[in-house]
Amino acid sequence: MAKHETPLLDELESGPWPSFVSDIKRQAESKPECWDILGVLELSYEDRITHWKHGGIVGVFGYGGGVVGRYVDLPKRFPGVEHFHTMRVNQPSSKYYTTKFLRQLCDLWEKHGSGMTNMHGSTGDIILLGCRTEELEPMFWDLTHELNQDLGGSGSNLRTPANCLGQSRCEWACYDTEEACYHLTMQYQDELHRPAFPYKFKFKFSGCPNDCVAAIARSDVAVIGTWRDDIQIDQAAVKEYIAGNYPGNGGAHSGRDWGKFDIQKEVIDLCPTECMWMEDGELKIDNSECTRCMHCINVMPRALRPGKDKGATICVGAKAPILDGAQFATMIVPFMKVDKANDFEELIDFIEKIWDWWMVEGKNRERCGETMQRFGLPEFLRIMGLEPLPQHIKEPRSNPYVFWKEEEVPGGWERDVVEFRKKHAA
Amino acid sequence: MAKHETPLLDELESGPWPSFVSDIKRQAESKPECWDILGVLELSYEDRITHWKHGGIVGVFGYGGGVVGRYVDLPKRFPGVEHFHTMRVNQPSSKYYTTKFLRQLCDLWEKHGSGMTNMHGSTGDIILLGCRTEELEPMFWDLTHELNQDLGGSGSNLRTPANCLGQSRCEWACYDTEEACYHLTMQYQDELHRPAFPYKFKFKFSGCPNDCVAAIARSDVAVIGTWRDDIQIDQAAVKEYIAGNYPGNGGAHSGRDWGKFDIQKEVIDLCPTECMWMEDGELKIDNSECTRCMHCINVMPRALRPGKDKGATICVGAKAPILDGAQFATMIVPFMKVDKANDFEELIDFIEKIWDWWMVEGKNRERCGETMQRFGLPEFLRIMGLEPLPQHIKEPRSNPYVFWKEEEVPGGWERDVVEFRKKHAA
Amino acid sequence: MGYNPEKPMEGRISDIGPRYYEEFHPPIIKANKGKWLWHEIPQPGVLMHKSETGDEVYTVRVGCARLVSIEYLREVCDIADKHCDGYLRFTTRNNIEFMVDSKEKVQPLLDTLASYGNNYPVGGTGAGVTNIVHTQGWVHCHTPATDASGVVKAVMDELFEYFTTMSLPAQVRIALACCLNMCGAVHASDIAILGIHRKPPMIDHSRITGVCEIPLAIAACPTGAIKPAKTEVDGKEIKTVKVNDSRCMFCGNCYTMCPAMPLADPEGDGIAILVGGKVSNSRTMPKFSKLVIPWLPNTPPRWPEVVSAVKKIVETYAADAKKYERVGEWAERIGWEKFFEKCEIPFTDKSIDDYRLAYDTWRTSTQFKYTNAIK
Amino acid sequence: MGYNPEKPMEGRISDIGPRYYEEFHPPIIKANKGKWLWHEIPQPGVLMHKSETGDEVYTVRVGCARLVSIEYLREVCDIADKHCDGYLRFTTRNNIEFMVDSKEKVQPLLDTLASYGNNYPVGGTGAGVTNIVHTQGWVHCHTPATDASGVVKAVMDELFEYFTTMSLPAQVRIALACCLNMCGAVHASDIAILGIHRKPPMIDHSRITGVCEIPLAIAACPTGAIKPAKTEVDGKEIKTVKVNDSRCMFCGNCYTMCPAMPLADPEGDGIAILVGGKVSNSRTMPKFSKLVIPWLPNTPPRWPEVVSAVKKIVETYAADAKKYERVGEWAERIGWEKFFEKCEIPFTDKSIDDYRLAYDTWRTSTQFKYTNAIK
Ligand code: SRM
Ligand code: SRM
Ligand code: SRM
Ligand code: SRM
Ligand code: SF4
Ligand code: SF4
Ligand code: SF4
Ligand code: SF4
Ligand code: SF4
Ligand code: SF4
Ligand code: SF4
Ligand code: SF4
Repeated sequence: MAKHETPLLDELESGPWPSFVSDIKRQAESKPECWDILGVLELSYEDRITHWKHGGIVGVFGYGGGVVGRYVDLPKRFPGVEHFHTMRVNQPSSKYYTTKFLRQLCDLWEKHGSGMTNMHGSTGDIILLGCRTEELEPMFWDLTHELNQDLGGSGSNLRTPANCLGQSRCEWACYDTEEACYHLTMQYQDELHRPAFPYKFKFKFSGCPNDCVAAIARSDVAVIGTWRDDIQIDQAAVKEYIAGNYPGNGGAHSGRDWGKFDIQKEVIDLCPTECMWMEDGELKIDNSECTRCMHCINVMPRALRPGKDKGATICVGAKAPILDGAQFATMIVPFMKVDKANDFEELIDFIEKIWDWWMVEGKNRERCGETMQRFGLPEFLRIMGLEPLPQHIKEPRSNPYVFWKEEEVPGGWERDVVEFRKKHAA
Repeated sequence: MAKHETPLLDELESGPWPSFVSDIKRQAESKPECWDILGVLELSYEDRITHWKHGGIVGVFGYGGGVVGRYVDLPKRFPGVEHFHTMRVNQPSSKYYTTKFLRQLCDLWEKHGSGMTNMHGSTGDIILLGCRTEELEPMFWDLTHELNQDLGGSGSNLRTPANCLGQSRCEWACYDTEEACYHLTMQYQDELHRPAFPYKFKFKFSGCPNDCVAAIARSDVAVIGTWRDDIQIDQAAVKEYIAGNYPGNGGAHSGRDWGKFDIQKEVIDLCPTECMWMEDGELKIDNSECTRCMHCINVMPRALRPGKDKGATICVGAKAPILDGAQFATMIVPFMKVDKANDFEELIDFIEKIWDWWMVEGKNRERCGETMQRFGLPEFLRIMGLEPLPQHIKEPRSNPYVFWKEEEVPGGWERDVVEFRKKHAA
Repeated sequence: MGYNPEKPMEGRISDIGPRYYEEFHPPIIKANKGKWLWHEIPQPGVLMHKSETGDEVYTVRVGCARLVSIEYLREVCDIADKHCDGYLRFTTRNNIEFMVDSKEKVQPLLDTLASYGNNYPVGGTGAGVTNIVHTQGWVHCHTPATDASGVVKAVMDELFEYFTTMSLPAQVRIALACCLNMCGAVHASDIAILGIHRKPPMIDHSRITGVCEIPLAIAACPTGAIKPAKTEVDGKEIKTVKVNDSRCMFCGNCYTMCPAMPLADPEGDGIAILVGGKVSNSRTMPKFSKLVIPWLPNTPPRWPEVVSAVKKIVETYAADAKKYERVGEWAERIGWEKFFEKCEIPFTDKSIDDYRLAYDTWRTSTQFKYTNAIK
Repeated sequence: MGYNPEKPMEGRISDIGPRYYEEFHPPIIKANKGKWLWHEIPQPGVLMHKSETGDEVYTVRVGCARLVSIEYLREVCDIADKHCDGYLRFTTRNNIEFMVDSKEKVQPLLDTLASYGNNYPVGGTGAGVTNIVHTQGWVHCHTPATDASGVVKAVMDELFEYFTTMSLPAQVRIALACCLNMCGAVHASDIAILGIHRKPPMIDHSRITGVCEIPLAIAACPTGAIKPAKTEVDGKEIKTVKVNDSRCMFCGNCYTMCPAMPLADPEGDGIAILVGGKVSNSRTMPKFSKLVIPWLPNTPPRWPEVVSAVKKIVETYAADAKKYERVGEWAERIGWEKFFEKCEIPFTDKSIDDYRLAYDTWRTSTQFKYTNAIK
């Protein structure tokens, strides 16, 4: 029976959405420390303030990441959560699981931890929530020995990479996001486990510009699938859509009567570059104007598909607002082949070039995108050995304040004012 | 005959556009000092550099503006332009003139100056180009006594206000730009002639959002005509346009065959707010969605006119790029009656409120728009006693960094950490 | 034999990374990877992907609280064992996906799910509201300005019909972060629920020595509000910091660096609502969320003010936006001034940027719509 | 009796302002002010405004060099006396407008104008190129990086056909400023010709004392490149400044404040081309001009590089833009990457903002077009 009264939390047991409160209560029956989770939370609901303290340095031998320390500020009252550290377990690509694996993981967590988890954390890890300091090593031992499974990242490390499910179950993936994510995670185990960076660094892999893992908003290096040839059109299928035989947008709007599918209104008019038109019953695309926004493909998945010459656009420097406001990742490489065949060589060289620079120049707790801002995009491109492109910007600068370099100016900057005065009396 | 060889300048005498070189040469016959203008300029064309020096303080008694000092850096070689000060003569509203006035002005300038002018300067003044120091006072005397005409502004003054010709010859003017410009110029003669500001301050008056005096780009206070009721529609005239009996855009595109006038393509589809449509032969406008961009009115001047409830939108803080980049004026007052009837009282109060603040808070050489940036728009609105409106911005802020004020937060900011620690053990 | 504290390094295994994903692919996925041709959403929460091999995979998407117990996970495994040969996956928004390899197998699976009452709501596909990406809140973090799981539960209860139907103009992606660190994509969500502090940090002089590297705390402040200072603690002078409150915008970065500078407060803390962000490149480029409601109080357990604010925005959008238009695309088309009017949100100067890059958001045009904001 | 230096204040008149505009209104204008109904442009350079009184005013617009002599002005007066009852006006872009009150009077006026050869080109109306708003340059200013009148003459000679016809998609407003002070609306023009320096200021230590308030010079620098310094001038130490050249972006603001810091230089100076600005609120909000060609050399007397660069942009625009589309609206529709390709302008990193607010211009999207820039 309940160790604490939780009148406020109990109100979260009703309603159609699954209730974490009911779940924790059920769990508490076999793992009594869960009562203290509810107890602290109930208290926070009364006080409207957190009761968790800074974590301090806890972890497992030899790793600088993977564990986030946490202590309650009322240990006497809530001994069950006195220590309540998080273990970040590196999720598999795309987060597919066998029940065998999950059950084993549950068994270990029952043995060593609170029994509560997040499936999954925002970065992508399996979050095991609530572990006592002395159980960290045993849990890690069992994880590695029995499950052949490692921890993920935290601190000023490479963070656990994540991907959209890509080719595994999506027709639009322009490269193998799962393999890329796995390969780079393995490639950088040291960077992931041992803090060597100015601050955190994140990769995310989306198979196409729909960006289902929100890479462009959340990763220092966002690898987003794209193509550079023509959108593949099946004109027969186009006719089926026009005839209304195929549901627009795969039926994603079937919950409301939006009227008959109208290719003009729903596709052609919404193309941001106005590069589509109908010509004697056929859908035409001026691919040289297309920006691969995906809209038309999204709306007519059975008629349109990405091109055949596939790869990824690499964007760099996304981050949350701290300190100067949020940043999306900036388009740096328009097209790159991302391929297991050459062990993702190009991508790896690219990433390491960034690191070589950022690890030297980046200030403490300065995200790569912030360092880019401090140096300026032109300088960053120079450092990366990339040619500046109009594609790097939304629009050219509107101020005239160009920092010319001395070598660009004939005669250089050394001038003799005395000579000048001979022609220009003061 | 020519005092200096001007082989380079001579090349600017050919070609269809009027040649200032030929003009100066002609003038030089009666005013030989003009040869030295050509001489210096020819030298600059050889050297590819200016030969004019800083002006230093020259002017007329009691005025801190209206004259821009200028000296050549080779006075021996070009004695005719040794002193070459500019006198800024305050142009009349809309720059209409009688030949009588212009001839008198020419006579005075022949007597006291170089005989060269700019009709007009970018701010709006008549620019009398090239006057010796000792001729400044006599010229000013004759200007005021014989022409009943004053100088304009320079330095950290109010600058000479300017206006589009407005109601005098334009059907779209929503208030009397000429009268407003004249009235405020007279109202602020002291501010115009005697520097009392941190930096220059400019008014410009456009009768409608077409902004033919570029007020929004160039003035600290831009008064731009607008209306707040419905666009006036003459449906009969609409039909004439559709029938092709009236030239679209007043014939402004007649130099090329753009095909028959198409109200859908040329008007309705180009309406930025998509608030127009045809309904059984009539043109409909949802005026509540209209942003008064003028496009439809511009294209069908015989069918559409601004509404009847007219006034102005007041935008504040435009400037050129020095120091932090150019600024357009920001929309501050959505609608203000601008009326001779009440002596432009509302506008005058508004302007003086800005000055009261800016003259205290503005740094040396800080334009009002820069001070606004330094204080932030919310603070500026508070100072002006204006309610913040969504119309003040293009979009809400995307960063979460709100500077809350203590009085806005229940309980204020004073807190006792000891009390806090009682509930939250460190 | 498990971990031996005596010999911690003996037989130690490290740097092995995650399990190889292929081990976890359901057979139908392994067989058709890279061969998918198209997909359809036959009903809310059910996806069908067609392969060039002719195979079809049916995916049933189920809402998940994300904060879940091992009991719950074992129950999930039971379901997957019963219907999916022991495979399942989680989505990037923390939903669960059960996959079956033929149409026949869908209904039985749905029936089983239904048999668990409210535990396994099917939905989250297409033009609707899917799971709320969220963070830790009062369940685990030390810097939150609000709770996460509780607010999410309250909001999802209210928006539930939009999870189980596809009746909105486009997908509406909602995210919650309990502080400005914004763990998640709150800065780029159709609707973002953001915990904010409104009181400057207290300084615990008696604690600061030792727990806090003063130079780092000072450097942490984006506005330079923190300065070094000295004070007396039980008789002896110590190095500490002082904060210029008027320059504080409550980001909490100092507290992240220094445990002796707590800023959480029951009255001060609350929730801001941001809208109009998006991540996808579909049609328009990605957009940041924009702050439209600067503060709502923390009112556990069900945050009624937050719930109704979010619902009002969703319903106004649902009624007014065009097909395919995301919240931000809608707001930009009608103009932000109309957004505030239609959503009946009183405009405050808090929505006017006065931080960096602020000038870019000022309206430098005579183009605007008259709304009830103009009196 | 004129000014008497002995008694400068005696009988002095001041603060009388400009003449009252009504004195200068032609009768037809005075009679119909505020009554105009509509206008038409019967032919390039000729406007007809119709009044509700039935009156019509015909305006003939004439290109003007702006830098004009009193001889020229007297000639202009002769024309106005002959045809316009002694009235005329100047436009906000420095063209001259002769007005007559009936259609019949137009042709005789045009004939007279034609009789002066090239002096009075008729045009500048509608969808064409009108006069170039410009500044002083080497004719009068001390800070220019190029000339004004000469460049304008060279460009207008080349674009003349666009002045006398209305064959462009919309009006193309060209402006020139001879330095970054940008006297005029260069920062908001369809095409802007901008004089720029590229060498940091020299410091004339022997002059600086006296002519220059050192603190003001230091404060004038937007990048903080100027620092106080000491040096020896003929044996004695004086206060002066030093410039951190690598932080200089050549704005010239220091020279404006301090004559002892000249930066003009024949090799260093030249012209940058900016495009896509607009002032009107028509359709789109006002736009800033964007830097597309960072530097072209000063090549008097006819600046062929500048002339052909401008012409190329105008002609590409003329061929590619839609009716009513201003240069900036066109560039945004096709995308700036296409603008560079179509105009055959090699893209350089100089067009990438690295000043303040720079991040806003970075492309944070996967949306872009392939152009010849991508190799
Ligand atoms: C657990 C998790 C939230 C969740 O409930 O899912 C999380 C939790 C914390 N984040 Fe985070 N972040 C988590 C994903 C993110 C993300 C999203 C992402 O990675 O895709 C972001 C935004 C993207 C980004 O990196 O910019 C994010 C941006 C931050 C920041 C701000 C970083 C910045 O550059 O602005 C901080 C502050 C810091 O690092 O000190 C932070 C700090 C924290 C800390 C460690 C609190 C702190 O100040 O030290 C939180 C620990 C909470 C706890 O007690 O467990 N967290 N954090 C997520 C990691 C789980 C996982 O490994 O899968
Ligand atoms: C004469 C004129 C250019 C012309 O050929 O038409 C002019 C000429 C000068 N301007 Fe200007 N400005 C002139 C209109 C403008 C405009 C346009 C306007 O007023 O509409 C602007 C841009 C709008 C604005 O005010 O921002 C303008 C922005 C500047 C600036 C930059 C101000 C800023 O805040 O960024 C300076 C620099 C300064 O003030 O020291 C400047 C400074 C100067 C100085 C005084 C040079 C100096 O650094 O002291 C020039 C004297 C040149 C000479 O030898 O005659 N001039 N100046 C224009 C005044 C004529 C008149 O009174 O009608
Ligand atoms: C399963 C998942 C990927 C994964 O690896 O887990 C996924 C799967 C699909 N996404 Fe996604 N998206 C998933 C997260 C996302 C995200 C990320 C996020 O929300 O955090 C985005 C970016 C959101 C944004 O823009 O803010 C995302 C933006 C899209 C879009 C673009 C929508 C738009 O018009 O902006 C599409 C295209 C469409 O729906 O027409 C899309 C389309 C799809 C398709 C149809 C792709 C396909 O052919 O299979 C998949 C089913 C869509 C559906 O459920 O209606 N997916 N999708 C993610 C499911 C999350 C969930 O549980 O609800
Ligand atoms: C005479 C003048 C006002 C004055 O007080 O001197 C004037 C007069 C007219 N303007 Fe203007 N505008 C004049 C400078 C401007 C300016 C200012 C500038 O260029 O520096 C602008 C803003 C330019 C910009 O946007 O960058 C300007 C933007 C317009 C527009 C908006 C065009 C657009 O679509 O963006 C219109 C509407 C139209 O042309 O359809 C317009 C329309 C007109 C009309 C048709 C108004 C009317 O009904 O009489 C006038 C004849 C237009 C023509 O010549 O084709 N006028 N007009 C100016 C002539 C300058 C010249 O000599 O060429
Ligand atoms: S990002 Fe593209 S490839 Fe990946 S799941 Fe989403 S739609 Fe499919
Ligand atoms: S992908 Fe986007 S830009 Fe390309 S054709 Fe389709 S809708 Fe147009
Ligand atoms: S701004 Fe408007 S009112 Fe003034 S001249 Fe131009 S179009 Fe006419
Ligand atoms: S003025 Fe502009 S916004 Fe208003 S109806 Fe006309 S075109 Fe549309
Ligand atoms: S958002 Fe803030 S409070 Fe919430 S988990 Fe992340 S860091 Fe902690
Ligand atoms: S909360 Fe942020 S702004 Fe305030 S003092 Fe701390 S770091 Fe500085
Ligand atoms: S633009 Fe510069 S150089 Fe030209 S007149 Fe103005 S201040 Fe002088
Ligand atoms: S030119 Fe401008 S940037 Fe360079 S030193 Fe002078 S003021 Fe500073």
